[in-house]
Amino acid sequence: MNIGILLKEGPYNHQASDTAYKFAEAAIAMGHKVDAVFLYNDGVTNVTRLMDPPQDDRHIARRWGELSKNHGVEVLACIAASKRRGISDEVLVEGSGITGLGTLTDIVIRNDRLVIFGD
Amino acid sequence: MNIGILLKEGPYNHQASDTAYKFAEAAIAMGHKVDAVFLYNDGVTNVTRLMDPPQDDRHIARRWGELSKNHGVEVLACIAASKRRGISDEVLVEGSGITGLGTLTDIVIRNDRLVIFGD
Amino acid sequence: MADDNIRKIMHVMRRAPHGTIYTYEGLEMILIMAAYEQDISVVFIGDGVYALKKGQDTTGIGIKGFAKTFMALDGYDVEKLYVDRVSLEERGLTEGDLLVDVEVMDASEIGRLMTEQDAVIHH
Amino acid sequence: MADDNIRKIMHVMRRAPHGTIYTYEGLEMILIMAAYEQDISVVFIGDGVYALKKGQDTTGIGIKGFAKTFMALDGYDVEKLYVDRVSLEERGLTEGDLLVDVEVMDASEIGRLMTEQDAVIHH
Amino acid sequence: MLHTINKSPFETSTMETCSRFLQPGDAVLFIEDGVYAAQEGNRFSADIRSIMEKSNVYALRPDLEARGIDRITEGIGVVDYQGFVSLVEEHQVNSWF
Amino acid sequence: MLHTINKSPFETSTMETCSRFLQPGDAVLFIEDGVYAAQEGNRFSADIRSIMEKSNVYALRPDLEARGIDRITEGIGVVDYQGFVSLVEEHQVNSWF
Repeated sequence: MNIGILLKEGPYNHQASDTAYKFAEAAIAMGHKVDAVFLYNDGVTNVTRLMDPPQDDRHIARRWGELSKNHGVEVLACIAASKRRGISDEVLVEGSGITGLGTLTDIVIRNDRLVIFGD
Repeated sequence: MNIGILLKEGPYNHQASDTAYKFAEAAIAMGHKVDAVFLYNDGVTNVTRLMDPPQDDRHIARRWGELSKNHGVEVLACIAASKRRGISDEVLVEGSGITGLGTLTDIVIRNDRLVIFGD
Repeated sequence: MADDNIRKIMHVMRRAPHGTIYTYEGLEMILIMAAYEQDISVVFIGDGVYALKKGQDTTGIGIKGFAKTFMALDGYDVEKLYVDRVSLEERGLTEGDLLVDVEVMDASEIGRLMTEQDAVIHH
Repeated sequence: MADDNIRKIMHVMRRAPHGTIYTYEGLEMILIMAAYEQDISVVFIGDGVYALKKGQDTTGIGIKGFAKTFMALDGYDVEKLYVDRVSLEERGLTEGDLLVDVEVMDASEIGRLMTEQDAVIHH
Repeated sequence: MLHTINKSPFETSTMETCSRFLQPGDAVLFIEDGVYAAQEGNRFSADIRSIMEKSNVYALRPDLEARGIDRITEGIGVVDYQGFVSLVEEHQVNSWF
Repeated sequence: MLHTINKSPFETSTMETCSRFLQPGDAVLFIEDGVYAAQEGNRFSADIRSIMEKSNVYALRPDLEARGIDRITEGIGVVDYQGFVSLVEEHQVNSWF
């Protein structure tokens, strides 16, 4: 099964980001393809490399970047939503990118499922 | 009357930031002192100068910066909340700063009111 | 599927406008997906029906209004606008309070349409 | 006021833990304000009472747990912990389900305490 | 004490919860999506009237206008941002989300 | 169709709203704060049982454990993240917030 994920909330403040990650991990472990994680609304703030959580906490941006590198998952923030919230190439974590809503449309077209996490 | 404001949500995604701003503006127009706007939770993302909303939209970070400059309002983001969300000196809009929760305690102590905006 | 690049995508407006950005950014998503010629429907459930309320004037809150964009959906060939009957009624509203022509439907019928979609996106 | 630098500050825990960060960051705020020797009370209303539920194990969701921090509040001289009776009862919980000793109170009494505060902060 | 409520009573229990804690002399101000509570003839009119027995109830005009709410339950005061500030002068604040 | 619900029924009307749209054969999965709905003996037990007449109902184990919910309304299936994925294999998804 090919899966696209839409993530609509930012990291730490809402569990949505954690649930999306755990879901993606489980799907990959079961042999499914997680094609892309598209970030919308406050979700775009998942990929700022400037986040610096406490040492004993998860680093959410880096975790998305590694998921991308290790499993070929595209991690993409919507450009319009990003501009409103101060997410730009300047702060993107390695493994993530910025794109338009047309890409989300393509993600819907080329995958069997769109699974959405928000709050 | 001396007023402290606590703002708990990020810009654009929640009206809280707009209501806080309009409230501060009205209080100043009525001759009150707005001592500080303290940013907590996702509220810290109000002061990233990297935000770049559409031309015909309000620029929320710059608006806070100008409120600070024109009316002596301290605009301060909590450091622990900022670190989680990728807000650092590197991206702060002019007129804002980063500080600890001890400062919020001082804001409560030295003002007649703490008015809170969130979602 | 009739065309390999067309999907049935339902957008569900669930929130009141202005208090959060979800409705507005949802509308931006709908416009792009419509430009990509997807088979779009838009459903208004719960406080989502308030997005269509006539007479919204956002001057005072300093946020750009977008109610009129719903009136422009037609021009993007987004014509399937459904409103949940119970949501409308329990808010004391009628079709006459709404900015655009919609089809008022029972939840069971909307639920059936949901099962036919390739994707359902709540805003 | 007895001391010019002490304020009565009530923290109101309103949200379930883990689904959002408000309870956790609220707790961080309480600890700092307690270190600044403010007159702190903590009230649990609505889903906020779930923050005190025994037996929370967050290993599976990959988020650090913080329920035990409530047990440490005592060491910071935060001793006024109040739980709204209706919130507890309608969730099918009793005091025995909670991690720490609290005073279960009626809403009217908590409402009266609210009016005595210099600041009330909902988390 | 001034209680502000910014959530629609149709979607969350915030107003219902807040109302249990009101004290005589408290005031209630609906802001943001909270102003939907003030719309005349909706299913919360009775709750609002029962709140008004204890408290003065207000709604923020710019939020009403933004949402196209013109008919308001009788007895609710309508204030602008400066009226909000005046209420804060009179009362300590308790903001419910 | 798989409906996911991530909100506590005590605080928002999400579960109540979702339940009106369920079709025969649909499944419901409670995740995040939604899992409080699954706790045995709370005031939503009757609503849950009425949902179960139409739909298979599940709750996400790691979210139950995180919240210390050990007694679950009878008939609710408990799944981990891989079980969540399996439900997504079987159904299109409809995520309610």
